[in-house]
Amino acid sequence: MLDAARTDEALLEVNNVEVIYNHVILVLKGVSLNVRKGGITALLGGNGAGKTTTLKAISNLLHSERGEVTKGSIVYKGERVQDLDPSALVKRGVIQVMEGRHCFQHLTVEENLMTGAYTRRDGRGAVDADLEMVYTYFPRLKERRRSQAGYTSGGEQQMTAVGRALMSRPEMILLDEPSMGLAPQLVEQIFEIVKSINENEGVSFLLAEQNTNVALRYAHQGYILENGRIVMEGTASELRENADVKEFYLGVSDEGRKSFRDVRSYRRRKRWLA
Amino acid sequence: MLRDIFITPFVDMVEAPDFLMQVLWEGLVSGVLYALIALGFVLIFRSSRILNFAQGIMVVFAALTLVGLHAMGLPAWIAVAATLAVMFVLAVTIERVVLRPLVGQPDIILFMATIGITLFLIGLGETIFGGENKVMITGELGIPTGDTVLEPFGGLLILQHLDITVVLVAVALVGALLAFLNYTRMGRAIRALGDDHQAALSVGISLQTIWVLVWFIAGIIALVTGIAWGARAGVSFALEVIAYKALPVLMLGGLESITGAIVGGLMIGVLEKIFEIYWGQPLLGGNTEAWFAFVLALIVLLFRPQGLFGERIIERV
Amino acid sequence: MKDTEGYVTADGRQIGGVLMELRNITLKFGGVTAINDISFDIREGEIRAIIGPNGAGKSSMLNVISGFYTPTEGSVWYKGEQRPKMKPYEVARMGVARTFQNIALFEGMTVLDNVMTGRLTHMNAGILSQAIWWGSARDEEMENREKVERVIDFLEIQNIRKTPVGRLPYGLKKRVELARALAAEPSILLLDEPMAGMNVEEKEDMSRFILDVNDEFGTTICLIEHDMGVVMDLSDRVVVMDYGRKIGDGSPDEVRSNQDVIDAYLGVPH
Amino acid sequence: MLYRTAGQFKTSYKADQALFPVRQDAILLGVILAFAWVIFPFTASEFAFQTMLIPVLIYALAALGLNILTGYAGQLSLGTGAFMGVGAYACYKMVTLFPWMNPVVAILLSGFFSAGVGVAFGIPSLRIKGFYLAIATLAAQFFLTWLFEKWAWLYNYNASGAIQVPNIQMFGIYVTGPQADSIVQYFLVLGIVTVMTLLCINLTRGTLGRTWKATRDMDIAAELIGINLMTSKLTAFAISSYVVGVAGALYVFMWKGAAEPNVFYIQLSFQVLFIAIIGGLGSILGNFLGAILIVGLPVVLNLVPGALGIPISSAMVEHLNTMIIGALIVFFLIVEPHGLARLWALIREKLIIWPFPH
Amino acid sequence: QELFVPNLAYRTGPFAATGIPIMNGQADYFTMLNQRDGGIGGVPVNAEECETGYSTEKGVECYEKLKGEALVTQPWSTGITLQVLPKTNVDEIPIYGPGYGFSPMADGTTFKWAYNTPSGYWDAADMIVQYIEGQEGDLEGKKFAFLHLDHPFGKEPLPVLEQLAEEKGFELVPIPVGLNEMQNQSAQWLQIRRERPDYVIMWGWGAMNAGAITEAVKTKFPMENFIGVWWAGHDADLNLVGEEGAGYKSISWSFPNMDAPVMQDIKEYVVDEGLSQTNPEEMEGVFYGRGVVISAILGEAIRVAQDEYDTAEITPAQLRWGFENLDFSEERIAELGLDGMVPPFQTSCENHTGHSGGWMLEWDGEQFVKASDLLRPNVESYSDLIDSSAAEYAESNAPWPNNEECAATN
Ligand SMILES: Nc1ncnc2c1ncn2[C@@H]1O[C@H](COP(=O)(O)OP(=O)(O)OP(=O)(O)O)[C@@H](O)[C@H]1O
Ligand SMILES: Nc1ncnc2c1ncn2[C@@H]1O[C@H](COP(=O)(O)OP(=O)(O)OP(=O)(O)O)[C@@H](O)[C@H]1O
Ligand SMILES: [Mg+2]
Ligand SMILES: [Mg+2]
Repeated sequence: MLDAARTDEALLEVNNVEVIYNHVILVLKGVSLNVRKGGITALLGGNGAGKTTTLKAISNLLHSERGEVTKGSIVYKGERVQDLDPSALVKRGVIQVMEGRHCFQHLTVEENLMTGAYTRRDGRGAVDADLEMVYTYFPRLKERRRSQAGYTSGGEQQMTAVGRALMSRPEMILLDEPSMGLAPQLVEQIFEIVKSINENEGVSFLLAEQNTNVALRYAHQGYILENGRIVMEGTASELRENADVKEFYLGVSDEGRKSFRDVRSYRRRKRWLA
Repeated sequence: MLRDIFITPFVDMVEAPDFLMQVLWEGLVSGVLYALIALGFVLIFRSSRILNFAQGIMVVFAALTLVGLHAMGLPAWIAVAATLAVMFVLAVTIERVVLRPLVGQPDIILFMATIGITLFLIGLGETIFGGENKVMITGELGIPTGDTVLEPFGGLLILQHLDITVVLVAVALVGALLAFLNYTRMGRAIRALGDDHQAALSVGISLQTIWVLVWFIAGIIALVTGIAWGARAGVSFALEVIAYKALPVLMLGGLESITGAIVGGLMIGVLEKIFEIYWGQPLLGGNTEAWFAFVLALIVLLFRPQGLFGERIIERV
Repeated sequence: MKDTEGYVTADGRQIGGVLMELRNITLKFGGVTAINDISFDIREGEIRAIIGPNGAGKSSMLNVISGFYTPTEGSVWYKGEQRPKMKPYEVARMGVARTFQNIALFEGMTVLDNVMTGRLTHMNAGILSQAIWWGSARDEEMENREKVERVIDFLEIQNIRKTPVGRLPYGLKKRVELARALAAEPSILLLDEPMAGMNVEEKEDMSRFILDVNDEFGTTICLIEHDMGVVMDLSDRVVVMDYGRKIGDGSPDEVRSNQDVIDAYLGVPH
Repeated sequence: MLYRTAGQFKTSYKADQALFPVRQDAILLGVILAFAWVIFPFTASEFAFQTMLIPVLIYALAALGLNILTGYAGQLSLGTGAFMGVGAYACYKMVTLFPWMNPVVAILLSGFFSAGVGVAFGIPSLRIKGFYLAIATLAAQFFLTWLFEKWAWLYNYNASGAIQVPNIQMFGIYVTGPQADSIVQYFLVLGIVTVMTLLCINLTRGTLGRTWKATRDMDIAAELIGINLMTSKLTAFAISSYVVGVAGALYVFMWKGAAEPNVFYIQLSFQVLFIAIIGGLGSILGNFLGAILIVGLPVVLNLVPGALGIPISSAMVEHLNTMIIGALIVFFLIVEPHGLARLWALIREKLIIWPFPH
Repeated sequence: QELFVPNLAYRTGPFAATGIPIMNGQADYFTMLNQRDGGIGGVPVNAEECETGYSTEKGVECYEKLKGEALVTQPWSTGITLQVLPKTNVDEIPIYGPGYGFSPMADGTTFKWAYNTPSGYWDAADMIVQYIEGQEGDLEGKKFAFLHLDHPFGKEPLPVLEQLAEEKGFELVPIPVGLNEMQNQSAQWLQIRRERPDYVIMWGWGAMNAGAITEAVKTKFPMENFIGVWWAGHDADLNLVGEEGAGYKSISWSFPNMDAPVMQDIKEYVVDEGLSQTNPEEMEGVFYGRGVVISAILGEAIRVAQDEYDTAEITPAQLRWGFENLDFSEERIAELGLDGMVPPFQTSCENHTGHSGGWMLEWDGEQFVKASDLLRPNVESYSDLIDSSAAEYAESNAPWPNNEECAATN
């Protein structure tokens, strides 16, 4: 029934994009991926693989970090978007939830959420409704609504960041490590939320995740990124079955999940690096 | 000695209450004038954490443009409008040429950039307008001159109409700004921007628009300030040093706070006058205004590191 | 089990006596009560975990231990005696090292320098000797550099030695942070969500490091973590917090089967 | 392949922590030193000495001092001018009170006075942070310059109200005052600056340096890993002010020869801040690059129209100069916010990987 | 071949307002000479400007740049003067600081190379007090406020004023104005209002004058009792207040006389030829006229030197002699076409100032007019002061070469 929700037309196409920081550090070495309309696409990969960079390249947040897209193209709904400024992109319905809980420290949790609705023009009522929606998703936030975001806990800030993105009623959300620092059941919850939003409002997702386990359970498509290159792609189910993915990302090998106590310090090299 | 410090000054105050009132009034007026400059700083700081050192020269620049345009034969009020246009162009240029490429850089770098702008504007201004002292077109703008003389306690109290006007205008300005920041969507966006550029961008707040806006508003404030100061002592580049006077006001009031700017301005204006008149001149050889404001601000900050109305500095790990 | 001679863990490690004890800690921020009358102890050489939902007060607890927050009530006992009110740097010099939930590295410095800062508590050459780069300062520099290099090898970050940390991806930053903490050769090591934002592969590495630290240097470890797999596998004893209260304390198995804990935190029993 | 670092292996940590791990850097420095010590002095004209060589060195030293405080320890200071003043006046009082005192010794001692004052005004930094801290240094700036005006004892009550550098000999050669030769003064300045720079390099790369940088990058974390912020910040203030003070003494004794209080006004502070920032905060080399740009460039610009025979009034030249400098500051900040030093580092990185683009 | 007399001008910076008219006057005079009689003694004058913006560093830069060819140094700011002064003995280029600089420079025996003709600040102080005495008769028990820039320039006349206060028994209240407070002097004028002085004597400069005059008007201080030094007599400053400023006075050793032949010539040969940066209004002002006088004195010094050494192309050393042997007699002034623009004076080996004296000018609402006959300072009363401070200077700059030949003559 999932497939009913989504079509095969690509909403976002990234064609062999290359990103360089500070004019010298080459980070993305030609990444290509596309996000299907109404689909949930997972971008997996180890630390430093370039997930965050990829997302920032899409939402044009790179140049304030002195990084730039030197090659390739990014096409959203058939329109080349890599020269737009971020706000223009948000107006077109693409919004990013940044890694590491970027909240507005001095604004209260609620004000933070309201900034999410900055670009919306559909009246106070609608916005308040969505505010309520966010609070029902994250009751914890409702409790802390009046306190400055800077003084809330790591997880609370993470929730605020996600909630803020939902407030902009986007067509597509770029989620960077949504599960980071969240308690287990909250992780499930977040992904449930993603799922329901995706199904009910047809919002497409591109999410960079470390928690491969959950990610692959909820995603439709998956890409695996390793030091700046896409090394594997396919439907979630395909990936789940792949031996390497099992071993390196799901942590289950043929003899089932092993305890963290007896991890071998030696391990065989990944095939795709060979 | 101790007597001179702790008793004589107060005796003097009581003996000549009219004079004391005059001192307070003068202090109040200069306070307002300081506050005016500080306002320009606050707005920009709020939206971008930039301590805009160029505010001082913007004041001079605005005033000179106004006078210059009028000298070219434009009627006073048209000239004002034209000046505003110029300030707008300035705002756009600064945003485009200086701020945009520097998004997300450390505060000090942006601070530095504004000093660069200051130098540039000084050079430009002197090229265009020359260094001569100009007369502000007070009359043409219909700003009341002359004065009212009161005789409280059989003494003498002179109130310049000009000063009264300045005070009123300033009050209005502050009111408007407060409303703008606290009751508009823009207001919230401005504060958000100040906290985290990246995040602000990511929720679709457009730096460009907001920065142009605040710099333009700062330009308007600069023009008002320029007229007020110019009417007192003529318009020349020497006016640029008043920027320094704004710094202690800002720090005292809190860099982000409109209220702080006005309160800080008044406090400094009044206290430094009182100190200069009753302690500085008799005991310290005068001209204590050169440092009093800074020392005062410093003392206050020791007790409130974020200034009287500034935002608390959040320390979490 | 408040005896002083400790206990033996499932896999047969001998755990020593009480190293640090928190007695009836309460921490209030204006209205918010972050920690509400919590007591527990940490024993020589054990791996102690603190878990709990978001906003439960875990990080705050670590901050209390490392002296960043002073508890509104309650006392911290270290090596058998009550700890007077201390500045954080004094606590650190007593051998308490930590990592942070939101990475707190010195962005402007290279990995090497960052790790070296971990050793500052052990370095005390005079300014003069530093200025002329001779005598004590220089020898000191060399000794500590060697110690640091050992840590660097140990955590397998040799190749990024000279990179400014600002450029590192999240996961590596976490590792560097751990290196900095280890370099201090602490007697107790506090880890705030060391594995957040890592994939299984990296979590496995990290677990290995933690375990090795624990049994090579015998360092006592107190960690906060949301990944139950990790927590249950690594830790000897677990404290569970919720809304600032302690709702469970004991061996992983005890905790796993504790109903309150299941309701408040674990959700589906693992 | 100029900057091929590959193949230069470090076998010991000593070697790795040598001043210049990379051979080419050492060579480059050698060349620069050769120029500074041999080529310039014997080719430079009086004009060059007085308007370029000497001031550039002195300003660079002042910037170096400021950089320790602002660039390394992260404490913004706008009081440099006043602290230079303290150094200068201290030196003046010493040589006039004790005429037998060796001028160089006097100059080096005068640093301690500014260090003292610096620490005094640094104490607020334990509570006040960021731009707010600037106020403390501003208070110092304005209070001290006011004092220079008011406290006649400082300038020995002389009619001019300014300090006049007396002619002082060292080993039978005049080293200060109108009788001294520029070349003598140049070598003295160069010597002092070289030594000071060396010491500062050592300090900033050693334990103290790390303490400062940690404080700068994240003071809370620094404190939590065992750094005593008070000592860290105050040592920074002390050492920085010492260097700045010495620079101030040189400024008047080895260059200006006379000074009224207003030369130490805030404009001087900004001048030095420019240099430090344009050169690059947290870098030693930067101060010199910055000084060359901020002090040297205007002089050159002034010569250009004359040299090209462009008929343009000197006033106009001055205006254009101000504009150009302003524009340049902005320009360089945009090109590389971390200053010329970082720019050089980038070029170097490119050279190393040259001819490959990445 | 030309006579190179550069000028360290300041048409920019905070003091530009006062600088520009003077510089124009100076430049135009020499242009006029070049146009009218092809320079001096047949050699054209090159009065190139080197902009300092009143900053010492730029000043020294200019000095170093020009000292190769320059016949004279016109430093303009006290700061530059003080820095260049000691160097002159080595470089042997005369310093010409008309009506400013360092009063003890009057002592030619000590300051062999420095000239502040035609009058110094101490003369000014003395003349102002004389004038007031003329108005008031006895000064016993009177109170004078001394409003001055808080800066060496402002403090310059203090020694003389204090001495006079001693002698004549008036009370002197010094009131400093900080360089950053020039715009906003309400504190100072409040103090004046409190002190209720009979007169306010102002040593103001640049923006300070405008500030002071406007405040004076605001606080209703009787303008006719408000007297400034010659640098505080700039028409533009008074134009700010216009009518309300009527009565304000300023001592001056120069007077703008549009009818003087020299002004006519300048108009004819320079302004009408479009060779000048000035404008008619400015030309009638005090400062422009003063610029002309300054150049005229310099030109005269050159001419005197040329005659003495009968060579057209003189050296700095020869120009020095010229400065030392100026004789601005009534006739000579007339010959130069400076009628009524400068008082007669003479310099000599030991007298480098000339102590020309001056007129008290008064602002009548539109312009400055002469409000007194020629006042002459009685130099004797403070000649000791000159000698002692000169000696002190020499001593603190030891080894300092004194001008022996003049030491011989007296
Ligand atoms: N501002 C920067 N300057 C230089 N290099 C950078 C910068 N930001 C990231 N990098 C480099 O880019 C590479 C990819 O970083 P990125 O953050 O995209 O990885 P990631 O997949 O998001 O890792 P993680 O899962 O840990 O967040 C890293 O190797 C990092 O060193
Ligand atoms: N300095 C502070 N001021 C005000 N409230 C605070 C402060 N520090 C923590 N809190 C509050 O105390 C509660 C506990 O915060 P803490 O960071 O300890 O939670 P946590 O257990 O670490 O949660 P997470 O797992 O999300 O990090 C939170 O609700 C937080 O808002
Ligand atoms: Mg990432
Ligand atoms: Mg936490």
